[in-house]
Amino acid sequence: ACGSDNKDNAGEKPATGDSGEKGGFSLAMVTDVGGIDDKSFNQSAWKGVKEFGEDQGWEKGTGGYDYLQSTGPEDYTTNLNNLARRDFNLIYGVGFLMEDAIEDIAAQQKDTQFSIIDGEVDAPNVASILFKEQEGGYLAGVAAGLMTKSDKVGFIGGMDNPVIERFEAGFLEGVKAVKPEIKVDSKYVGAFDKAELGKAEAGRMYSSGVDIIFHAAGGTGNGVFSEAKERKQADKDAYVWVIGVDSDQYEEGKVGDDNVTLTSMLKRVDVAVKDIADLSMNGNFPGGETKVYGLQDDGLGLADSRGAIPQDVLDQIDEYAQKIANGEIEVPEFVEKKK
Amino acid sequence: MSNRMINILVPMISIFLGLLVGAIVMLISDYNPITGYMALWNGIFGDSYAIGETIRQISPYLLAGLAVAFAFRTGLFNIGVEGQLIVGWFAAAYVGMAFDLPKIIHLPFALIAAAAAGALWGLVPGILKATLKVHEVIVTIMMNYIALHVVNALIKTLSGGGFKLERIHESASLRSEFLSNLTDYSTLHYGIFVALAMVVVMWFILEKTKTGFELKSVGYNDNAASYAGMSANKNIILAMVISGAFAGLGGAMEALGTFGNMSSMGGFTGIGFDGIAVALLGANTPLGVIFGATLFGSLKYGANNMPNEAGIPVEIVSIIIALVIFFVACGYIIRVGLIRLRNKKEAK
Amino acid sequence: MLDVLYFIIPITIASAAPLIFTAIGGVFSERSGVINIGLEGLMIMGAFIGILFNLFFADTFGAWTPWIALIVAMLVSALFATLHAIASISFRADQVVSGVAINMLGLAVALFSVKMIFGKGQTDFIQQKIPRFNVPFLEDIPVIGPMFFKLVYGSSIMAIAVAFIAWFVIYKTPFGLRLRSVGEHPMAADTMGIKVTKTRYIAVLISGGLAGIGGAVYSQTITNDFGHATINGQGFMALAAMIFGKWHPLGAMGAALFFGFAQALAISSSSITFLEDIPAVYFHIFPYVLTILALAGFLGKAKAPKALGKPYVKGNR
Amino acid sequence: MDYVIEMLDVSKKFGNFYANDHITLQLKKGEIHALLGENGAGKSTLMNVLFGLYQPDGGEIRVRGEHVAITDPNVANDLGIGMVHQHFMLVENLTVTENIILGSEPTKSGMINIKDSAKKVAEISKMYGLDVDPYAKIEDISVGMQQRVEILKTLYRGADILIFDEPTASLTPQEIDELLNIMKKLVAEGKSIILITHKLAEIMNVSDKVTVIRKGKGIGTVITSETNPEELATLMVGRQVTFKTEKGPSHPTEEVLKIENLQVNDYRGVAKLKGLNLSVRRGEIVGIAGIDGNGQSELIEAITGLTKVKSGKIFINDEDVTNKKTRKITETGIGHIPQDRHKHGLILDFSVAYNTALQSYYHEPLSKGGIMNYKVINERAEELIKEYDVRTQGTHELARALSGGNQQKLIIGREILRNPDLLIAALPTRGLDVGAIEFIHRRLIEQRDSGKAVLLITFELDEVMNVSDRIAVIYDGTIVGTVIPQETTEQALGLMMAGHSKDVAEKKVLAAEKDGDEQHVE
Ligand SMILES: Nc1ncnc2c1ncn2[C@@H]1O[C@H](COP(=O)(O)OP(=O)(O)OP(=O)(O)O)[C@@H](O)[C@H]1O
Ligand SMILES: Nc1ncnc2c1ncn2[C@@H]1O[C@H](COP(=O)(O)OP(=O)(O)OP(=O)(O)O)[C@@H](O)[C@H]1O
Ligand SMILES: [Mg+2]
Ligand SMILES: [Mg+2]
Repeated sequence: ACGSDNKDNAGEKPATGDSGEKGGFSLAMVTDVGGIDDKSFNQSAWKGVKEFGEDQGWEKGTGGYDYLQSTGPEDYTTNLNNLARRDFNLIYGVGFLMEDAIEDIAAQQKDTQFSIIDGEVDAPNVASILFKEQEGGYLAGVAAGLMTKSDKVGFIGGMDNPVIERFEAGFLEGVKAVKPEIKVDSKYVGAFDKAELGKAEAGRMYSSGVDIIFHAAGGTGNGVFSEAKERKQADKDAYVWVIGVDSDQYEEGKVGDDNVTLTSMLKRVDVAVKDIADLSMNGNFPGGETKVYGLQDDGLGLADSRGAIPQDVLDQIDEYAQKIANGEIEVPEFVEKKK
Repeated sequence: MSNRMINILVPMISIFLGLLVGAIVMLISDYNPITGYMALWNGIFGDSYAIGETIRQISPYLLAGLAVAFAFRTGLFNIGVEGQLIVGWFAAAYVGMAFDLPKIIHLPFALIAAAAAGALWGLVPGILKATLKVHEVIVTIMMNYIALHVVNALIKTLSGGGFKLERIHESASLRSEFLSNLTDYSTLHYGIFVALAMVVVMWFILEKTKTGFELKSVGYNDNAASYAGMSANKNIILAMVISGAFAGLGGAMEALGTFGNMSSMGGFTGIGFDGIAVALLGANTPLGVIFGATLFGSLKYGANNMPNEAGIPVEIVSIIIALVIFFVACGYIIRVGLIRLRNKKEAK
Repeated sequence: MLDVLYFIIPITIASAAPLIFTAIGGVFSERSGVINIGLEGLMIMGAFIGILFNLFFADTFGAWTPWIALIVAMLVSALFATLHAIASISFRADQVVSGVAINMLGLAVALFSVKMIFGKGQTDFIQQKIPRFNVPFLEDIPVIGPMFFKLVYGSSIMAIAVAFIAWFVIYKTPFGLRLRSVGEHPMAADTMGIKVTKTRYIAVLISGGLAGIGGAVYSQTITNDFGHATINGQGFMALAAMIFGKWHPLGAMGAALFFGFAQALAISSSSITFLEDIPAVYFHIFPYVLTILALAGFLGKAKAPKALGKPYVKGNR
Repeated sequence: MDYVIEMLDVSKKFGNFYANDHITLQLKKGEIHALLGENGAGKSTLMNVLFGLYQPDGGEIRVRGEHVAITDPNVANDLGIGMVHQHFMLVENLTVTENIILGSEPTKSGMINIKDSAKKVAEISKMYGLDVDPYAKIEDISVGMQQRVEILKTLYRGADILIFDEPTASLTPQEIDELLNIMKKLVAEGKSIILITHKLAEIMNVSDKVTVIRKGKGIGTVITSETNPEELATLMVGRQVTFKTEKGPSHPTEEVLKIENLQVNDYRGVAKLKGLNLSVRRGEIVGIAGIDGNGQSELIEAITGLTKVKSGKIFINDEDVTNKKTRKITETGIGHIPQDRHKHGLILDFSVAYNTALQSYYHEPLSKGGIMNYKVINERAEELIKEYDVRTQGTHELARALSGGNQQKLIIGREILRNPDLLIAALPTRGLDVGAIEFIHRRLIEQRDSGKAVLLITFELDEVMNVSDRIAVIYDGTIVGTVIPQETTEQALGLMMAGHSKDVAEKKVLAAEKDGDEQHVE
């Protein structure tokens, strides 16, 4: 009985047609299972949402900026819907797994704008955001190719899906561009959350002479770092490196005074998020379009190597970056299947 | 206080205790429990949309619970419901997308495919148990992982390197315009009727059929069952197959109702593991499973509204759910307390 | 060939260690008659506490930190296991449900605490990890040395030691005899003046403690931080190892080693040239299939303690 | 007073039901005091109160004159009370020694000192003539040896007041004799014993006094030498009981069961039946006499298809049923009262009604087209309960709640009502009171008189002599001889059970009699 007397307006009010004209603008996002601090794209997306909101002087919450975390795929539609009912103007869904949910909800909540990160949805009120991960991967490959001493480098992927494959494809190209005879040991462990597999795989690679591993494996990557760190700890002169992914993984690489993080390939979801928010607030929401962010748009890049990579190598990497940005080099999206 | 009264009171009190401790946790971490629970309430029953979604969430739990319960009744511990559900999900999604048939054929075909896939996944541990006495708990745990990897690989192959299958055809869908409109565009679908029908099926098999009589006999005392000329082995296999079929149908709920397709899975759905609690909360009876699934589904779904409406982190919600389960499991001690109370009253 | 073994054996042992601790914890609990499907939750708690302690006290204890963290994780997880003990022993709750609740609760409490303490979804990275070292002298033995005694974790040695200690305790001491009798025939034990309830409590607490160590070993050797995915499924694998090992501590150790071995074998063979064209999924499912085959092939029937899962009620037959 | 135990006005309630209703029992030092009562009269309950497993709801307990509260078995142990339970309290996968020392294990530097313990066990066992193998696992030893282990447990703890709850129910005649001798030896050493048994001969043989209880109430205590079995039975049941089962001569006709050269191995591959031949005809009861473990179980399992036959043939009504499925064999007309009623005979968690359907549920009208008809099942169960006098609160009660005797009647009713051509009855009266035994014997004979064949397997000489028309003695997997009860003696039978052929046994008995006569003359 008590529930019906004092209903919370925010939770109750159904989406109405005039939500856009309420004067203000507000935005929110639905995270994947990882939550807003997954050190990956959820975190980066939230960074974008939050910074945008703070820049406008908004509060976290209804009417400002907010997020909802999903505990499983079955929460996507509900969370999107709940946010739409709270009259947020622009709602992001983070991760390609949310494609279908956004498609459904966007069809129902026609007055709300949605944006899908890493996925594509064809609807007038949805803007799709994709990244040219291959371009970032390419730079990581160049860095690895230039820095390897053994001419053996490794790639460890989490699950084998199109996004991760772009990382891999770029990495392979980048390495090849520097020195075609470098061998790349490339493996998918089949999960983003199995650190012990990442560790074992990394152990195998390092033992076989690989000295730099680029991982795109989320929590599985933790295992890659811990293997590298152990080797570094056991032997300070060991030449073992990890290239991190998504955000700057320098912290992960710390081992005493040393660090095994060579650099990290950044995927600037925050940049894209802010860009779309900006466009939307100014009435230029790219509904029905797919925006692909690449090096050119600052959507990708390498993190500060903090001296791990010498300046002359950095200069060379920059050259490649330049070439990609101006279209001189086109990086393939797919791995050329070995015959 | 009659016995029936006590039977009703025990779970009520357990849930209340869970919520009470949850409230204390909220207080300690500086959240207002009243706002929190209001949000939970609204999340479950707040409006027709919430009710629709809650019921939608209950459907797979019902089937997972039935699967676990059915196996338990024959003395088998099926931890493999998770994997059976995943292969069922895949089979339904595949049949839903790959064929184009009239609804009257397509939908049942997809459902049967899911049940068959789940049954197949249950068959393996069943056969190993019956013929080689291999412990079903280990095999079913391993089968879960195998299901996960195999289904992911199949999705990749079938989608030409992608990460999800195409959407199923309308003709295989459990989605319903009618239910959706009724509940303010929720994803409520006809699956709940399938699930409830399976509750009846389980009840019917166990309580009405010869097979059920044999299954229960083997479950309680396999020595006596074989003395009476029943084949313990046949029944073990049968029980795992039926259990797996229920689980597979649980997957069909997701494939044909909630999601309408299947994406590659980063990890387990958790529904299968929760099914263990659902079944045991319901004392492995069909009616009990309805109770367990309703409790689980409501809390699980309603919980989403706590961060949404009251800004309470999801983790607290999980704590509360766990506590409720815990106290419901401890129902015995509450029952003892109530009976003492009654006896004291009667003495006076 | 030898190269492969040099790789496989250390990985086998390292990845088995957390499972060994936890599975042996399970052996204690189940030998006393209490099903412990909550091993996963207990491991989560241990993994979390291990990291937490390590982060906060690394400056105080230096290189000793990870070891003290193991002890603290053990104590906290044992405390956490008390919940399972109270529910399943004193309150006669269904032991499986109670275990499921422990799993849910462990994860929820740990994650919630992480949020409260660190303001984010996972902890920072620890700096004082469980180190690897070369065992003096033994490392020089040809062939065997590099396989078993080079770059080993102290915790792996501990795990194997714990397996033998557990064997000793369960089969050679009065406590072990009582433990086994309580799990087989509690009423008989009761008539001999053994406190069934107390024995079961102790066993469940031991299982909590060992699972806690298992979790903390995992987090301090493999992930180095704690987050929602740190422990996922390890507890269930430990459960499987316990049954695979026929509720015997050395058997459980063997089973855990077998799992690690299957895993390592899959990884190492995935890099063999002539196997390269085989789709990855076969390597991913290989360890699980191998386990099933091993069980079906030659290990046969395992017999659970007779009173497993049955609450003891005085005077009930 | 020299009472070592006094239970005065002791009551024990389960719920609202008085299992013990103001019972008084006084045990003197050095006496064997028998406790007698029907199944479910409350004997075990009373002893469990004394041993601290149950707390009494009223009355007083004194031990050696002192008022005591026996709150748990530890207290009882400390008071020197030891109990040998009706259902053995042994941990099956532990060794004899481990079971004995459990709870008070001697240690050496933290380790159980198994060697010393085993030695001590061996010593005590020698002292009292209780032969056991200290290192054997319980699950591998005979019931008789398990019984001795139970006794050793109490002696090891230095008990001088011993409670035996139906210790002879599952022992062979030889073992029973041994046990009774041991008891006499124990009291001679100054120990005191409370003995529960349904066998009046044992009571007459060893006890000094008998306390009788009926339906939870104490009926009184009598001095053994001043009473006789008939009086005891009447006291116990509350009516006259006939002992010698009345039966007319048998009229056997055609053969129902024929076994030729049967060989069976147990699960370990050890030969258990070594070329056994047997034939049972309509209208006769054939008793299988023998010591436990000579192949009786394998014989039954082979006939009923529960185990694989290695070689040889089994015919039922001339049909070869060797290695057929159990169901198939049962269909040819076999009824089977299994020797372990809890393990094989019943599903304890099923209702009484369900249990009555266990062998016939798949037939019309109990089920039809795969659907059970529980209405018919219930009706039939009601009839069975009435006809076989199964005391239960109703067909919906769980079989678990029935007393052993009533459980047995349920099984017998179920099997006989199927009207089998051959009824196999394995230890059908184990643990039952005289009233129930009489009832069951009558049913077996009725079955014979209606032209059916009965195969009776029992360890009790009395039973096999009274009920059978023909006795086949089994020893080491073969039938060593077949005798007619009226033409033989218990002694001859005993010798045959020890492996002697019929001729040898009869000669020996004759010689012994002559011996005895001659001595008499002197
Ligand atoms: N644990 C129990 N709970 C409820 N009632 C019980 C329990 N144990 C015994 N009873 C009741 O007490 C009565 C006496 O049981 P008890 O075991 O003492 O009989 P008994 O004389 O030993 O029989 P028997 O000769 O068959 O061994 C039974 O009729 C039964 O109804
Ligand atoms: N758990 C129980 N609840 C209620 N009554 C019980 C219970 N266990 C035993 N009883 C009662 O106790 C009485 C004696 O049981 P008990 O098992 O001693 O019978 P019994 O004739 O000795 O059987 P057995 O053949 O096993 O020796 C029975 O009347 C039975 O109804
Ligand atoms: Mg009794
Ligand atoms: Mg009895």
